[in-house]
Amino acid sequence: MREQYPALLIIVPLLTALVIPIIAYLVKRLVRWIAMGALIIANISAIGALMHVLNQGVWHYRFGNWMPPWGIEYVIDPLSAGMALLISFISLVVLIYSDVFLKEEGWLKIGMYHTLYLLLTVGLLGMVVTGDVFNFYVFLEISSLSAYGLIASGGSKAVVAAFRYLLIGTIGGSCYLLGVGYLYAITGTLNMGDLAVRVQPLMDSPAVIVAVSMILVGMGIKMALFPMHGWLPDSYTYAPPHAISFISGVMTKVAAYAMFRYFYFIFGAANETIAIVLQVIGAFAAIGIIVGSIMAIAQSDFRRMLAYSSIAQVSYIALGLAIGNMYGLIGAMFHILNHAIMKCCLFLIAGGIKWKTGEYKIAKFIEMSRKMPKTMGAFIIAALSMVGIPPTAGFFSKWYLVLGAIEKNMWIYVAAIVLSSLLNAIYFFRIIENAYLKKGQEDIVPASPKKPELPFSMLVPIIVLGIGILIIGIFNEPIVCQVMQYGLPGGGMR
Amino acid sequence: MNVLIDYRPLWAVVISLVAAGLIMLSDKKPNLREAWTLIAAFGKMFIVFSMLPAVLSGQILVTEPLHVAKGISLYLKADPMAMIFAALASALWIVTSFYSIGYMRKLKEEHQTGYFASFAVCLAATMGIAFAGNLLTFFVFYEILTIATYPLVIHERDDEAIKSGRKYLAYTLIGGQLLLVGIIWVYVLTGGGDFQAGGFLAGKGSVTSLRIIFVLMMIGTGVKAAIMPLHGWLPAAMVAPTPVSALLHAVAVVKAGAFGILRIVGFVFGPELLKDLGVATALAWIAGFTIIVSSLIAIAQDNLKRRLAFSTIGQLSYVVLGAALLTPMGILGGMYHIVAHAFMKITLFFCAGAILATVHKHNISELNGIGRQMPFTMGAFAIGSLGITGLPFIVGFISKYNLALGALERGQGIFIAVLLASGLLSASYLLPIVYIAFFKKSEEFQEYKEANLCMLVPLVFTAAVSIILGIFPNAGAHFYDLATMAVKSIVTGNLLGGGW
Amino acid sequence: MNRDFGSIVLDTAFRYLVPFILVYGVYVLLHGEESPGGGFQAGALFGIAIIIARLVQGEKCELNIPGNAAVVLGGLGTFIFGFIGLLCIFFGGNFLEYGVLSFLPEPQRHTLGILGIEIGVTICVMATIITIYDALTRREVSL
Amino acid sequence: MSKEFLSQYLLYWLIAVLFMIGPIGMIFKNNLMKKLMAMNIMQVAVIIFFLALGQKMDATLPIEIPGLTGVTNYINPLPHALMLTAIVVSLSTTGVALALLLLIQKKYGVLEEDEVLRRMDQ
Amino acid sequence: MRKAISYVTVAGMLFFLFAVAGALPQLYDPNSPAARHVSPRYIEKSHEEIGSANYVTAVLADYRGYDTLGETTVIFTAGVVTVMLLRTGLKRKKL
Repeated sequence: MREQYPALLIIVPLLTALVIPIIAYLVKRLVRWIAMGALIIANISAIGALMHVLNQGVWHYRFGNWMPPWGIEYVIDPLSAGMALLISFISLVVLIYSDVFLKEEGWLKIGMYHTLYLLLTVGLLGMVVTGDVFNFYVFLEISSLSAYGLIASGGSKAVVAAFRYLLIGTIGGSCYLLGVGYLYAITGTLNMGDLAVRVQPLMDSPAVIVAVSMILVGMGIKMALFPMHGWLPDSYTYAPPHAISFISGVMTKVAAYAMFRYFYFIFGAANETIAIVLQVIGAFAAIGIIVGSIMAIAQSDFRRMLAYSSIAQVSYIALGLAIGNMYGLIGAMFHILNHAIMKCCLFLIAGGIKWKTGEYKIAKFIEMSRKMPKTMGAFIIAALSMVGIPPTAGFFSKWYLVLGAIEKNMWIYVAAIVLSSLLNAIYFFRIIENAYLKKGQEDIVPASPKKPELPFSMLVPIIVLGIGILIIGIFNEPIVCQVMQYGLPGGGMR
Repeated sequence: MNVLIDYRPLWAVVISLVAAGLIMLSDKKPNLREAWTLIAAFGKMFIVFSMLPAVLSGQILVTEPLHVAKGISLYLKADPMAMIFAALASALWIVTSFYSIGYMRKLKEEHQTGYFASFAVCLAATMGIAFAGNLLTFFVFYEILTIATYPLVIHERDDEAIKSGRKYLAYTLIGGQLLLVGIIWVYVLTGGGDFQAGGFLAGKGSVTSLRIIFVLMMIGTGVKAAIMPLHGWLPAAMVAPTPVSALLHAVAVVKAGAFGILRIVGFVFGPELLKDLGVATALAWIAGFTIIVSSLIAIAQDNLKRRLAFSTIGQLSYVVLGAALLTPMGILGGMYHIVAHAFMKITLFFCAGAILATVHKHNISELNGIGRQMPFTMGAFAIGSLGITGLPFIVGFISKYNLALGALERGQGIFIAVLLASGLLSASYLLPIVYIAFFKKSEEFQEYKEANLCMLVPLVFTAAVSIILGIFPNAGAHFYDLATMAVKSIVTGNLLGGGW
Repeated sequence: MNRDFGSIVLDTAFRYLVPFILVYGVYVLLHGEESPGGGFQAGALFGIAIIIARLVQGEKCELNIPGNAAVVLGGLGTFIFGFIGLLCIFFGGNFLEYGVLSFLPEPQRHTLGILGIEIGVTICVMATIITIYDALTRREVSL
Repeated sequence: MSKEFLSQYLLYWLIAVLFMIGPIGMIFKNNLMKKLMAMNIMQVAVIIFFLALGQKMDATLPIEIPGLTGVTNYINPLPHALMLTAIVVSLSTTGVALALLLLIQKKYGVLEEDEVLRRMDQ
Repeated sequence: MRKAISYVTVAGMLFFLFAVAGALPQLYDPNSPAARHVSPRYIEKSHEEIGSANYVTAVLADYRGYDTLGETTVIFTAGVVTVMLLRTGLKRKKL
């Protein structure tokens, strides 16, 4: 089976998702464990694939054993394997967390939720490992549709948010597909590797410019790049907490990763057109960082604040792409990892606070540190990481980004990053002040071993991710030098 | 050559981090909690002082336990200059721990667990700053220190504390970001940031960019060192409990800034390059300005801790001035002044805290006749005050003398005038307190007695040390020798600090 | 199918139309390799046949797949597809590599494999069409 | 109008117009249902675009006719296969969107976007 | 203001798409890249490799069978979403 890791990575969660309805109909309790098992297998496959790739170089997996330009292939390099591992890991963590929210529901709800959840995971996994531009679209739609469903299950406000997301998201998908169409029209191929070769002599063609801008719009909408971010705040605010933790954690990042793939592996950043487009992305990202941070300060709802902060943080990734030298790209890729874990952790905490106290308003977080000391401890780590205080992970992505920006003399980007960390500090320390310093009226019963602050299944994911932030920060060098670097363009991958 | 691979610098950092964890775990048991603090404090001092003979014999202990970023390792290096700061901080931590325990128990403060844990993290960060062997390591610990100090500043949890906490964070975080930009710029220019005696930036970039880097770094470290336009957070941070102020002012935070300035001047740019760039003169003028103005402001303060705070601002600028003079004697004076000021100022703050904890008075005008009831406390205060004014045979004199020599070496006699004026001014804001305490009559404090032993012993001890160091500058930890070695290494550009 | 449907028109339409639709669906499914057609089209036809039955006879019609079963069936249909792919892995090939399915006669392996997945697609599409129809036409949407 | 004009521009222009209906509808229409329809038209435009790419002069359907060989005799089957998928995606999106619309209609009673948003904030 | 930006953007994109049409291959061109690069193999080889006379089916179910799996999953996803939204209800207990 070892040779089949890339297929198993996708197929096992997919097939599990397909049989979950019937399992839910028969034995409701089993669903959660089966989904967990599938995700564990996906994790193992991702680790196996990563090891294999690190030892033996890029791995091409051909579906149906057809040669690439004709059939579909998966291309697994250290970056995509790492992304797959990240997605399946966060998926597993959030699945463990979601138990409490679903316990009381009927079989239909539990079955459908887990099915959609696994399908979302499958879609995102498929997007990162695929080597075919159309196959990418298919998985994009799988992930989008399941995300619409998951978001909409959060209540009647969430339905409106999900509908707007659906409209905008489908426009993004159509733009992407039109871009693929233009590329197909002038090159006649859909395979990414083949496309990269065949598109190079045509880079001056206006059709390529259309394709580039269409793909930019498509991926920009999916990753909520600054002027195309309108769908994000509402969706993140009203979606159910267990679903949004996963969606916020990885979904925008996968689109950012895809953008990286397109601009650096297919079109090639050395080209003049692409360089200009990257500058445009950089400008949008710099504005997005500032606007997102300022909007986050203005919010009184914790989730909405996190949503706007997501816009700012995703722009960091785009900024890294726009910087485009080795350090910039390392920063972008490292920030994908960091932000996935930080934001997931923060949304899990938001869900935990909601579960415990029923509040999302920041003003009501008074004395939270005594009600939920462990959760707030994790919150502090995540918040410091968002601000970029060493030795948390967030600092090091900032470090690489600024290193790259200074190396290329892009001082505006440096200013944007620095300013943004200060703005982040404002809105995160406001919560810390509320939770730790302000005194409330009523007496609070502090958590004790007998009556824990949160159920075990919620607390463990939060703490695991919180510690993960520290570990990634302290041991970022192996991740960067032994995994990411080989995946960068010209990174010396065998 | 005499570079040794040795893990002791790392252990010195780690021990108090471990202690912080243990303190958090023993939340409910105060005795156990404070036992951890003391064990860690003594352990840390033991580790640091065990490195002293090796360093004094001209060896440098280095360790690179892991890589913190691509191509950059966590580089800890015990060279003479690091040893000055590390020995100082570890020695004073013990004193401060005893004092904090006494103070906290006396006032029955809340949140003591968080207090002691933050304290331990602060000390770990201070060790890290002291032993940092490259810019990134320095910055990592510098920011940890910033964050770990925040819970101490806001310890009281009231509105004023929150306000000062905000102010503190605003200043230090902005400073930290600018420092970060400067540091990254250095990495981009040189591809490495390992501290090197005599500097490593010469010829590595255009004059303009080097000047901007210098300004960025000086702002970044100057915020902590409270150079004049950047000093606003320090008086505000006076809302913290007195042991914290003592720590902030005498041991860790501001000294980390001053130490950073010395590191950057001596080991990143190097005096020769700075002379060419011509930016150090501006820094010297700012330092001189700070010395005079802060003293003038201090005279107007009635709150004892605020007055001491402005005094700190002035005294710290001595260090900055020493660095900015760029002459061997100047740097030596600045370096030694870190030690000197630490012992004198911690004495003064301990006294202020003892007064606060015993008679609950904040203001100087309310202290009439207190010296009769608390003779040891006020005696120690008098010694500290006289030291600050620069009286011979107290430790402050040695550094001032060296600074003056440095100014002469540089041919800028004006700074001698500044030093003299500052001495007079500090006499005029500190000695009246002593006068009020001993010679004004008041019946107010009849029923009060001397502060409790936990507080009294530390402050008498530090006062005694101030005198001992004033007479034998090399007593104990060989601070003067270490400083001389460090300066020698900077001047000769010899990484190993000369063959002493 | 021997119940009255209410009116002669509906009765006739149902009785004569639905069998033809079903047969045509089977034809489209089986003949997909040689002429236009395939799983999707067949699935759509089957689904329409059942929807017509629903329209004519209401919820309790005889040719019916209830909503809950339809969801399960949709999953199983896709599962057949995926399982055939997985079978190829068990037989030592890559995913969906029909050539390795050694229990099938050699020349028709690909054809039969395609037929297998088309059946899966058919079931899935049929079930999903019914599911969506069923969900959309439910009266008691709970909010 | 020359033949060249027709083959080179006209269809592409029509596709462009159809495609831009999506964003236009999204921006200028207030009714959610109309937005959905605009979105559908946009997807159809992409489908037509792909199918247009697959056409060849003087070629027949991509189903083998015994005796007729040669690449130029059959139109390109790949876009057709792709567009089957795209059609299904479009269908699924529409299905989900309709379900959401149904819920919105049930909950808020209207499908005008500003009205829905107004009632949402209440 | 917002409307004006939208008008300009839409008009700009439309103009852009119009202008670029000339760069695309001619319609019905048997020598266009799309017709010459990948697809000839499907037409030439699918009979012997797969045994299917319908090239579209061959591409759909065999050469690119994995896409079809994805597409089936998409439609299944849509079914699940509708069921989840309309059948299980949105009423959630106060957590």
